[in-house]
Amino acid sequence: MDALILQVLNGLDKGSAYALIALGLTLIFGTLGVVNFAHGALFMIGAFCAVTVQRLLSLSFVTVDETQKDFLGKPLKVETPYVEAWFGPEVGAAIIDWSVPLAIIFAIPIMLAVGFIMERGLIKHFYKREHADQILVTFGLAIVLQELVKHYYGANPIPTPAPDAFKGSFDFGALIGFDPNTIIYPYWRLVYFAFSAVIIAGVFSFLRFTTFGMVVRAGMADRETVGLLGINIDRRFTIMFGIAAAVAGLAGVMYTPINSPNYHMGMDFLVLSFVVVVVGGMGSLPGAVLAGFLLGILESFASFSPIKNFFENWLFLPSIDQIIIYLVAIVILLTRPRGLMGRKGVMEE
Amino acid sequence: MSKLDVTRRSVLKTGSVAGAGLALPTIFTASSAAAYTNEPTGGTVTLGFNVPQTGPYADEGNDELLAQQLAVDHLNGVGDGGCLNTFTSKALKGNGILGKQVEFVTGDTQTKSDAARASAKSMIEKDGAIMINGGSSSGVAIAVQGLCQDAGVIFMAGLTHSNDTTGKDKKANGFRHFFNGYMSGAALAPVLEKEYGSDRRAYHLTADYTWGWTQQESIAAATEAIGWETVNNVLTPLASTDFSSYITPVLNSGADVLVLNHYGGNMVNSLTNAIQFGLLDKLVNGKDFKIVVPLYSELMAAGAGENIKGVFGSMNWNWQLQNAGTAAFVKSFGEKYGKPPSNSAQTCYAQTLLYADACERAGTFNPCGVGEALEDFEFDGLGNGPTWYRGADHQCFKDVLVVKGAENPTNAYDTLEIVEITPRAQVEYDPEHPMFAGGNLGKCNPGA
Amino acid sequence: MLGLDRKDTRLLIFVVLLALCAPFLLNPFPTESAMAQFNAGYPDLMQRFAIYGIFAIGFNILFGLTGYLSFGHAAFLGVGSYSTVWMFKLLSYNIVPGIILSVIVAGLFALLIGFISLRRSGIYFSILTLAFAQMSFALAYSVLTPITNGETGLQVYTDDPQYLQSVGSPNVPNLFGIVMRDTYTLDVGAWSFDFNNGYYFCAILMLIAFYLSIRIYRSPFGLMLRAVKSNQQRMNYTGLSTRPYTLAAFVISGMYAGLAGGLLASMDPLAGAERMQWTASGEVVLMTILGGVGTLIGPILGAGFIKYFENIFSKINDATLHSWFGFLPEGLENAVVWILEHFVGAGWHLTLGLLFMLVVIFLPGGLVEGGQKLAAFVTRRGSDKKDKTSGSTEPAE
Amino acid sequence: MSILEVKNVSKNFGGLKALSNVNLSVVENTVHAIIGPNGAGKSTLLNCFVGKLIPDTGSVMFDGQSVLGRHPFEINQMGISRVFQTPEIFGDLTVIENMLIPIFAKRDGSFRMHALETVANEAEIIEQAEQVLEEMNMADKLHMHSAALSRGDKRRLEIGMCLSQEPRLLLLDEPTAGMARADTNNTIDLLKRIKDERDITIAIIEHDMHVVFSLAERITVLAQGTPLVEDTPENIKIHPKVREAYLGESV
Repeated sequence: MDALILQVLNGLDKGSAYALIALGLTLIFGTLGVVNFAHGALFMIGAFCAVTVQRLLSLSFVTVDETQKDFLGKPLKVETPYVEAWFGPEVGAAIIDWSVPLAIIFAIPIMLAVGFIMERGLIKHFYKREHADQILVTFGLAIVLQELVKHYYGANPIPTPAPDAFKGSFDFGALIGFDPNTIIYPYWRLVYFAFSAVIIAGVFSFLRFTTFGMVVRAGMADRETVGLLGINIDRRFTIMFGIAAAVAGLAGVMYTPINSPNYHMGMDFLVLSFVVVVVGGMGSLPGAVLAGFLLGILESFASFSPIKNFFENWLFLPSIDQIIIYLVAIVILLTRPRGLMGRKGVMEE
Repeated sequence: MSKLDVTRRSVLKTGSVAGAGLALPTIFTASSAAAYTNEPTGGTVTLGFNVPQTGPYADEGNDELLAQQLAVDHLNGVGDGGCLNTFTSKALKGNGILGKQVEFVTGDTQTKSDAARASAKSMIEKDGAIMINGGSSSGVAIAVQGLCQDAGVIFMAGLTHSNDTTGKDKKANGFRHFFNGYMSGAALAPVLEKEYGSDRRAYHLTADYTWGWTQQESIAAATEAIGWETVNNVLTPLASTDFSSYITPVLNSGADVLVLNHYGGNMVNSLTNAIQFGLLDKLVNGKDFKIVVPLYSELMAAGAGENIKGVFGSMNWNWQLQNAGTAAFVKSFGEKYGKPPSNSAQTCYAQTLLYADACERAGTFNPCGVGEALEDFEFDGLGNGPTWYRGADHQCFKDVLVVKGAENPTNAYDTLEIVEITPRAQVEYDPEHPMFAGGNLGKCNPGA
Repeated sequence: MLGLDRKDTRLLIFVVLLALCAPFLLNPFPTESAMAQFNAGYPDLMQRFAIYGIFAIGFNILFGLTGYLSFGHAAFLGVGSYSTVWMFKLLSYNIVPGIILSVIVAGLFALLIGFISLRRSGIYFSILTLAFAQMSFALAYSVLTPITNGETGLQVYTDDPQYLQSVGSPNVPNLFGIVMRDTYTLDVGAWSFDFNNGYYFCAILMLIAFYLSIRIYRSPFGLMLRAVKSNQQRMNYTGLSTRPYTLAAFVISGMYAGLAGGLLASMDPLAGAERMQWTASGEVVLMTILGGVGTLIGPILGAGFIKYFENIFSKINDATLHSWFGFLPEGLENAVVWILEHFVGAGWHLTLGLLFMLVVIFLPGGLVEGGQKLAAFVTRRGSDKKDKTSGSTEPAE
Repeated sequence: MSILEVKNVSKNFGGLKALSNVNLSVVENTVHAIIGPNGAGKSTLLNCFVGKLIPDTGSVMFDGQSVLGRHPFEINQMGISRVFQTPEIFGDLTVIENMLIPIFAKRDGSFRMHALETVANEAEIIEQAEQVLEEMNMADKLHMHSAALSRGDKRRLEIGMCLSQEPRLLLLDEPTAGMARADTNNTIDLLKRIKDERDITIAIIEHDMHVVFSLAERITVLAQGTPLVEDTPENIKIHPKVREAYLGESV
């Protein structure tokens, strides 16, 4: 039982990442009708915002320490971060330690700007073009973005740890009445889950309770009519694109302590996110979130060895964890033609 | 940019020399008069460096490339000569190979067998490369080794750790300087016994493909030999990025050691996840929980950051080794590129020199002659201590390093510290050992 | 000729000439010149041009005509390769059984996947095909290793049975004794041209594949496929059943992919699982869009374009760049090299990404449209008085 | 004799009764109009004829055979062609290509793998297509992209495509909806000519009374999913129930 609860928690975590990316994809698709293959790259750029903040905060000046030698036997160059020099070693170290949360502040304007520039500079010219063209141009953009990141940050993963305060794990089992030490869960993963929930709730309430959101939702349903009402729907859609970029970016920032970011992490998520979006139903925001969590949890369960062994020994399906997401996607799409919550007539041609 | 001037000059010079000779790539040509594939007829000889330049191992590949360029400089008598000064074989004079200026071409393996074979073929067919060197995965190494066997050129594998490379997939034209899964197990087991005792229960997470399986098999065998019990072995998909759902069952399995048979990004993520779940803070069966990463690389250590503190693993070579060859190589590399070389860089550097040396000693570029010169060749001075290229399977035998993540690294480069240098005798095995059986070197193929 | 009208015959002859003269056309620079780096006329790459041309032509029969965007076609390429290598292992190095089997197996595989996936359309179809292909890849890489040899890739070992391999016949892939990898090199002055058996075998099959695709485009069947893309509702109410048409197109394009896979293995007897990965499926989509969806020659151009960049640009390193710009003053040379090295060698992906964007932004119809614009520009410059009726709508060209 | 026989057809959508107990009989070689206010169930009924919907109860017989449970393409092959409210044509194809498709469908059935034949060699079929287009006054637009046609031309093309199959029953769903008066009159003339020149039965759903009374020989009035009355146009015009329920002041 405790093991199952752990897998649910794991699944919720995986699901949060899927859901956040899928949410952004669906926003862009639903509002603009654009299939955005560069969305994974936005997630990746978010993660590298965290890396950049970490680097900026640890910008150092160099002093030569004659007493120590470097690997070539020359006097060691000691790097001291400016923040440590300015605020004293302890405060300075604490600031660097908090670079990932601090990166959120930094990432929001950056991601909004990236979103605006992308939409105004490129995507808007592709509203009326075929989906195939949209795929090609956004895929090209994704490659360009990721190669630029690779050029400046290398291909190797870059460790971006969580602040010390969130390191380690806590006894979740004891909290809900299990024996101590049965359900241990890392703090940062709980933070990630909570953060995702807040973002998702934020996006939904923004769309539901603000006039802006109402106009956008109306525009998603019927763009022309809204345009006829004299509302500048284009500008709102630009802002929506920025928001979708920011959601993906924030998901990336917060993900960095879970797995060290690398330049191709966006592509790793992209395909799965598309599966999530489609399983959820094209154009359905709740569908995207639901499918994200559903697939995350199913994937976790499939990776759980007793279940894995069961599939191998009784259903002759070894390595079910390799294919579970795709298998589920196939089953859902065959039983529910438009995914879990898809609308009719969207992207069926 | 000064580092490049040398190469450029050599290229320019050779361009004018070769103009007259027309060193044409006539590989696979039935009607060719050449005695072997890509026989150099002009004043130059071309080596092919096939490394990942795109994809997750691009940094690893870049490091290999830098080392190979350095080796070419040293062969051509440019720079400080590096290991030419410490190498026990004195055949190389710093005047190229067999008097021919050394040139090189590069290709991108993308860490995919198909792409690696395509770029190797292009170097052989188009650029007239006489040997192929480098690479960063066993799948690629085996694929390219097979190609070179067919094409009739020498292949020096880069980073490849699978037993199969010199086991069931060994080829007469292929040589491996790197160590393998069996040797990792043989080197690690005694150290693990000394550090953690002989009463341990190990839980394996294994990348679900050939390399992962052979390493797991090797490590499990070696640790069981010292009395450890293998509690479970769970295969993880190559594409996994989040290993949490594989890590959490470890907590309640009764195991007190986690063995991560992962490489590259897989290992960085699985180790990071294991630390997040506080595995190292646990006390199981009255013992501190431990994690072992059988195969380490500097880039993996850098990617995992402080998570590797105190985690044991093995390596082929490390720049912190204290011997003359290492000192000479680290000095050359460090002064040219401003950082210490990685163990895959050292492998590719040493292989380039070894190849050149074998040509000199054989007096020909003919792969059969070169192969003969390399077989059962014993030497020292390239950084690994006394080394033996076994003729029976073309596997290289030398000391293996057991390392662990440094507790207090002082800079970005000493994240790993050497725990023990396992002597060569301890990691040797019979060529017909069951983990390596089934292959056949075949006969050397000179191509034409 | 051959049941084609004048215009199609001209196109076919053009492609035949391109294919036959490829060793000359692709090696325009003298072997020792600095520009030789851009020569693409070596056997391996020429073979790839032809093989990926077949793959893309077949993909275009599905995507260009019916509009169904499959994201899993690499799976058929993969099973084609595996079938062929298995034939090498079991029978002999003669490529004929392998290639026939690769087409059949890929066709059957496509029939199965198509039968299920074609129950849905649009992006739902795309994701279904993607899911099947990714499952195939994941399984081939790990669980199915006994059949696929996993990570390492399936290859022929000396202890394989090879029941039909006779003593005298070559121990490498051959066509009744004609060895695929044999090359005749013609040296003309400073130039050298490679004539490779394997390339010409691939080229002939590519030409047949191309000819068949023209016939399909011009056939009532092709008309029906275009009708599927245009309006399925009208199709149904006109007494036509769309499913068999789309399934037939899917299977045909799967067989093309299988043929391409079989040829890949015949030129180089190793089949790796990466061939089935989604990136490989994406690649053929990109080739088709880049060349021009629904055009006859577009996919061949797109395939050539992408393979050229992959194989030529990735091999240019900074030493090569320095050798090109060595004539410039030192500082300027370094600056030029510094800029260019972003785009070549390890940076070839960047160039490819930028080109995708540029092509789709400025040439919405792909390279074919680029060619048409260029041709129109040239003819307009040449003779202004020519009548304008030639620009009338010619579908699928 | 009747070619289309509808008996006791009912259809519910959720709780909504779209059709209840519809009985209807279309006599061969007549023009039969089905009229009724919005939501009366006209389109639902039509969809039951062509296989798009399956009624909950009742039967629909075409020429003595049930159409229920058959796919639209099978029903078309039985001899029923349908013209849609908004013209459904192959917009990506040229006019002549549009016209070829139904003729191929008529000759070759619902599927044929004629991948290695050539359209250009099918002289007979092309001639037939050109003839129909001639009849539709569209001979000058053979090679136009059909998406670029005017709405009236699209409608004529669609009707032509249906006629080219020589159907026994032609279903028209508001064929003049959204048309200007002149176009409407052209369409009426066209349909009249078709009716006079061919052995064909036409069932038409229409709002426009002008169209209905110009063409129909029999009229069924549908209200709230049930046939109110069925009679000749003359009688319908003066039928009190109809005037009350539907026609109101419009006549």
